[in-house]
Amino acid sequence: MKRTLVNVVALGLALAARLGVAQDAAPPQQHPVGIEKAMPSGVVSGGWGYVYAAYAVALGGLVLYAVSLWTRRPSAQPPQGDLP
Amino acid sequence: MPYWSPLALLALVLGVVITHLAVPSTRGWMWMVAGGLGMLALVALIYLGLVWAPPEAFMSDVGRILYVHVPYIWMCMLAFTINVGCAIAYLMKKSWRTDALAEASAEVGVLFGAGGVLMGSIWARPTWGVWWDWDPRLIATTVMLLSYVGYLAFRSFTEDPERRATWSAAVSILGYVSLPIVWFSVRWWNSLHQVQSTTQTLDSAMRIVMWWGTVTMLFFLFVFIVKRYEIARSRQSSALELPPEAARQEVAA
Amino acid sequence: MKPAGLLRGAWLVLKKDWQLEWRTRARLTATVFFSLSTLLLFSFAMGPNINVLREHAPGYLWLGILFASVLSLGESFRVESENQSLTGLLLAPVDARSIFLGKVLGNASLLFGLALVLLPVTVALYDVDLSRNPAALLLALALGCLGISAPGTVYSAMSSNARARDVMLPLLLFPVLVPMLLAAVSATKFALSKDVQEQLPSWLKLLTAFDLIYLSVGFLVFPRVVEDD
Amino acid sequence: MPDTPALELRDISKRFGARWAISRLSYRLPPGRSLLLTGHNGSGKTTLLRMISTATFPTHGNIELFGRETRAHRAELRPQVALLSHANFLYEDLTASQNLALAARLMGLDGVGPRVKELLERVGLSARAHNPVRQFSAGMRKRVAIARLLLKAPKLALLDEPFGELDPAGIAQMEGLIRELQAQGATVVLATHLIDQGLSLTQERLHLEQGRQEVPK
Repeated sequence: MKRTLVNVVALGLALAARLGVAQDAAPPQQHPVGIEKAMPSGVVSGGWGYVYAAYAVALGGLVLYAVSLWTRRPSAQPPQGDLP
Repeated sequence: MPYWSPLALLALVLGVVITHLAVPSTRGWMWMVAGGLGMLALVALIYLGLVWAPPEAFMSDVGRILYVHVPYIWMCMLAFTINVGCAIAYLMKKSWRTDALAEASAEVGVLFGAGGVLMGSIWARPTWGVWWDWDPRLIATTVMLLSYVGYLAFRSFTEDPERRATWSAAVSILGYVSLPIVWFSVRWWNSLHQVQSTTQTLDSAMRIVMWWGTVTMLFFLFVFIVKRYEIARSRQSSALELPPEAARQEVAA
Repeated sequence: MKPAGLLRGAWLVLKKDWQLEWRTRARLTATVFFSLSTLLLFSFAMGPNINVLREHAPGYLWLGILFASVLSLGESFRVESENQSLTGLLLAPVDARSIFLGKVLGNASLLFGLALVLLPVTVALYDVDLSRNPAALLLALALGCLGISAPGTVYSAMSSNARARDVMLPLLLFPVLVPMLLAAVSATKFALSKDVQEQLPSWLKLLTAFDLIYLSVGFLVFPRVVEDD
Repeated sequence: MPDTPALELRDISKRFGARWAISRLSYRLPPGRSLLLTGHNGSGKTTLLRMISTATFPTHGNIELFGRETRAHRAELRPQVALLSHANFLYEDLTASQNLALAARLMGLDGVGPRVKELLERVGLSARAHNPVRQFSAGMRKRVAIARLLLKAPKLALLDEPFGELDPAGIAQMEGLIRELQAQGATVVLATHLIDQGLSLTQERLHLEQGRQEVPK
């Protein structure tokens, strides 16, 4: 059993078969092998745009949900003798 | 920014949560305290994440997304864990409070999960050049999110409250059990296709901000679950009032 | 007059499902033609390049089975709720867990029958070679069908009287089946084509683990779903 | 235990969403007596019978059959209780004899073949034994359901509108079957609108309106 596991983990053929939906006839876009090798310069271009977008999603999510909770807030004060 | 500050914040949020649970009289306003503290911590997080923290060695500034993305995923996992805990508790002993907490934690979990996955793909775009990356964490969270969206839809489609409570508990358990299997199978399936993306080596400064972000989101998780719980309880009490005291006459015949 | 034991009850429920299916053959024919058209659609959608089709044939086969399973599972409990026959079984009395086992095996066997019918179709449409490792192929199909039926039976029991019945079952079932689909497709692929890294046994083990997990969770949860307490 | 009641309702309530089908109902049926259950449609008769049969359980309060609480002892009680309701528990695509054979085997009976044949004869369906129930009229389905109940020879028989869909000959036969069940020592709970037949067959009466016990007008 251990031998097969070792085999599995070993990076054999670059099997590009995606599950189910096939890519176009040309071999599907090769997944970039590990970021380290591909980005020697260590600088990702145009980073800040994505950072702001992500923070907008984070803050927006909190605000929008707070608003939706407020709109759905229970109008009457829930009866104190509430259910078990 | 002392390394222990996230710990202090954590102590604060735990204190708030425990007092809320232990001292019922504080339940009227404790969530406001948590909300206020949370907003303060959030402002600090934005500053820390965008300005104070050094750019990450490999991804430079894009790494800053992690300071909000990872906490969101953690809160999603925590919320779903609370939900499955309530589901199991409900199946063992029926209680409308448990059912309301299950509903609340599921919805809040879906919120954090959706945000987390969205940020995950925003993060993947510049880093991997693709919007959707077969990273096991992202896939496991998305599958989890889908089964809980199914859970919420199922709850809204089932009318009878008793049946809805029992059945959604079953759906929650079946859904939650899939998480470890999804994680394992995707990581295994994924490892055949590419080198497993090594987790970024975060230095101590970044680690502090990451933990600060996580604890900040804990505040909001607590406030959201408390408020959504109250909504669920009020919906329950309108639908499930106790039976009226029936006037009973002896049957003459 | 001791009511049927756990396994005997399950056997009787299973035999009843087969009997019902044999008398009408409605469910099997419906699912066969449904998945036939699905596989055909895949071959049109994925273009005439036979190499691409052959390489992804396991994916198409399993997606065909998966979509057809929604029909088969839905029908399995429509029959039970028609005259509240499920309540009749419970009051007979039959233990809810034997109903679960009987229905799971019933659904799995019907899906397996469907898979067998689809094999020659896959050969025709996607030119796959069945003779490479037929034993592993049949095992992968059997384990996969069981993997669909275990959670599927619990979900279809619940959604058979939910309002949006035919939407609810796939909505609940598909996310849970992601690992089963991954493992089944991979196992089928390595049963049909060369398995350089000997991965087949590992995928079959994963499939078995998935089945065991969902059979045991379903076994524990199903009584709470059908009993109305 | 001669004095334990066949049936005791202890302040039971049953809720479906916001509606109370049964609310705060208590009743004791002395042993060896049969009960007539009356009330308009929607008064909760069917819900009450389903609860007594352990098909469902009260939201509040509990029910005791032969001294045993239904929720906890359902496995023991179910072999002794039989329910005849609008839902006839039959599989449309199985034949009458297949339905009965299945039920007999599930109940753990032996000598299934002859017993099924004999029962089908008693309810006058031996000619149609091998036709699928789908082709049966409502009256014939009721007869198969009655045969299914007789298979069990229950100690407590719950009959929800047994005379419905039956022709006069069927009604007379039904009355005979009820008397025979009582003769075998079974307790019968009969819900019907045919008050005269009902009163002639039972000794006690419970009238329901909106899920509560009321004095019949």
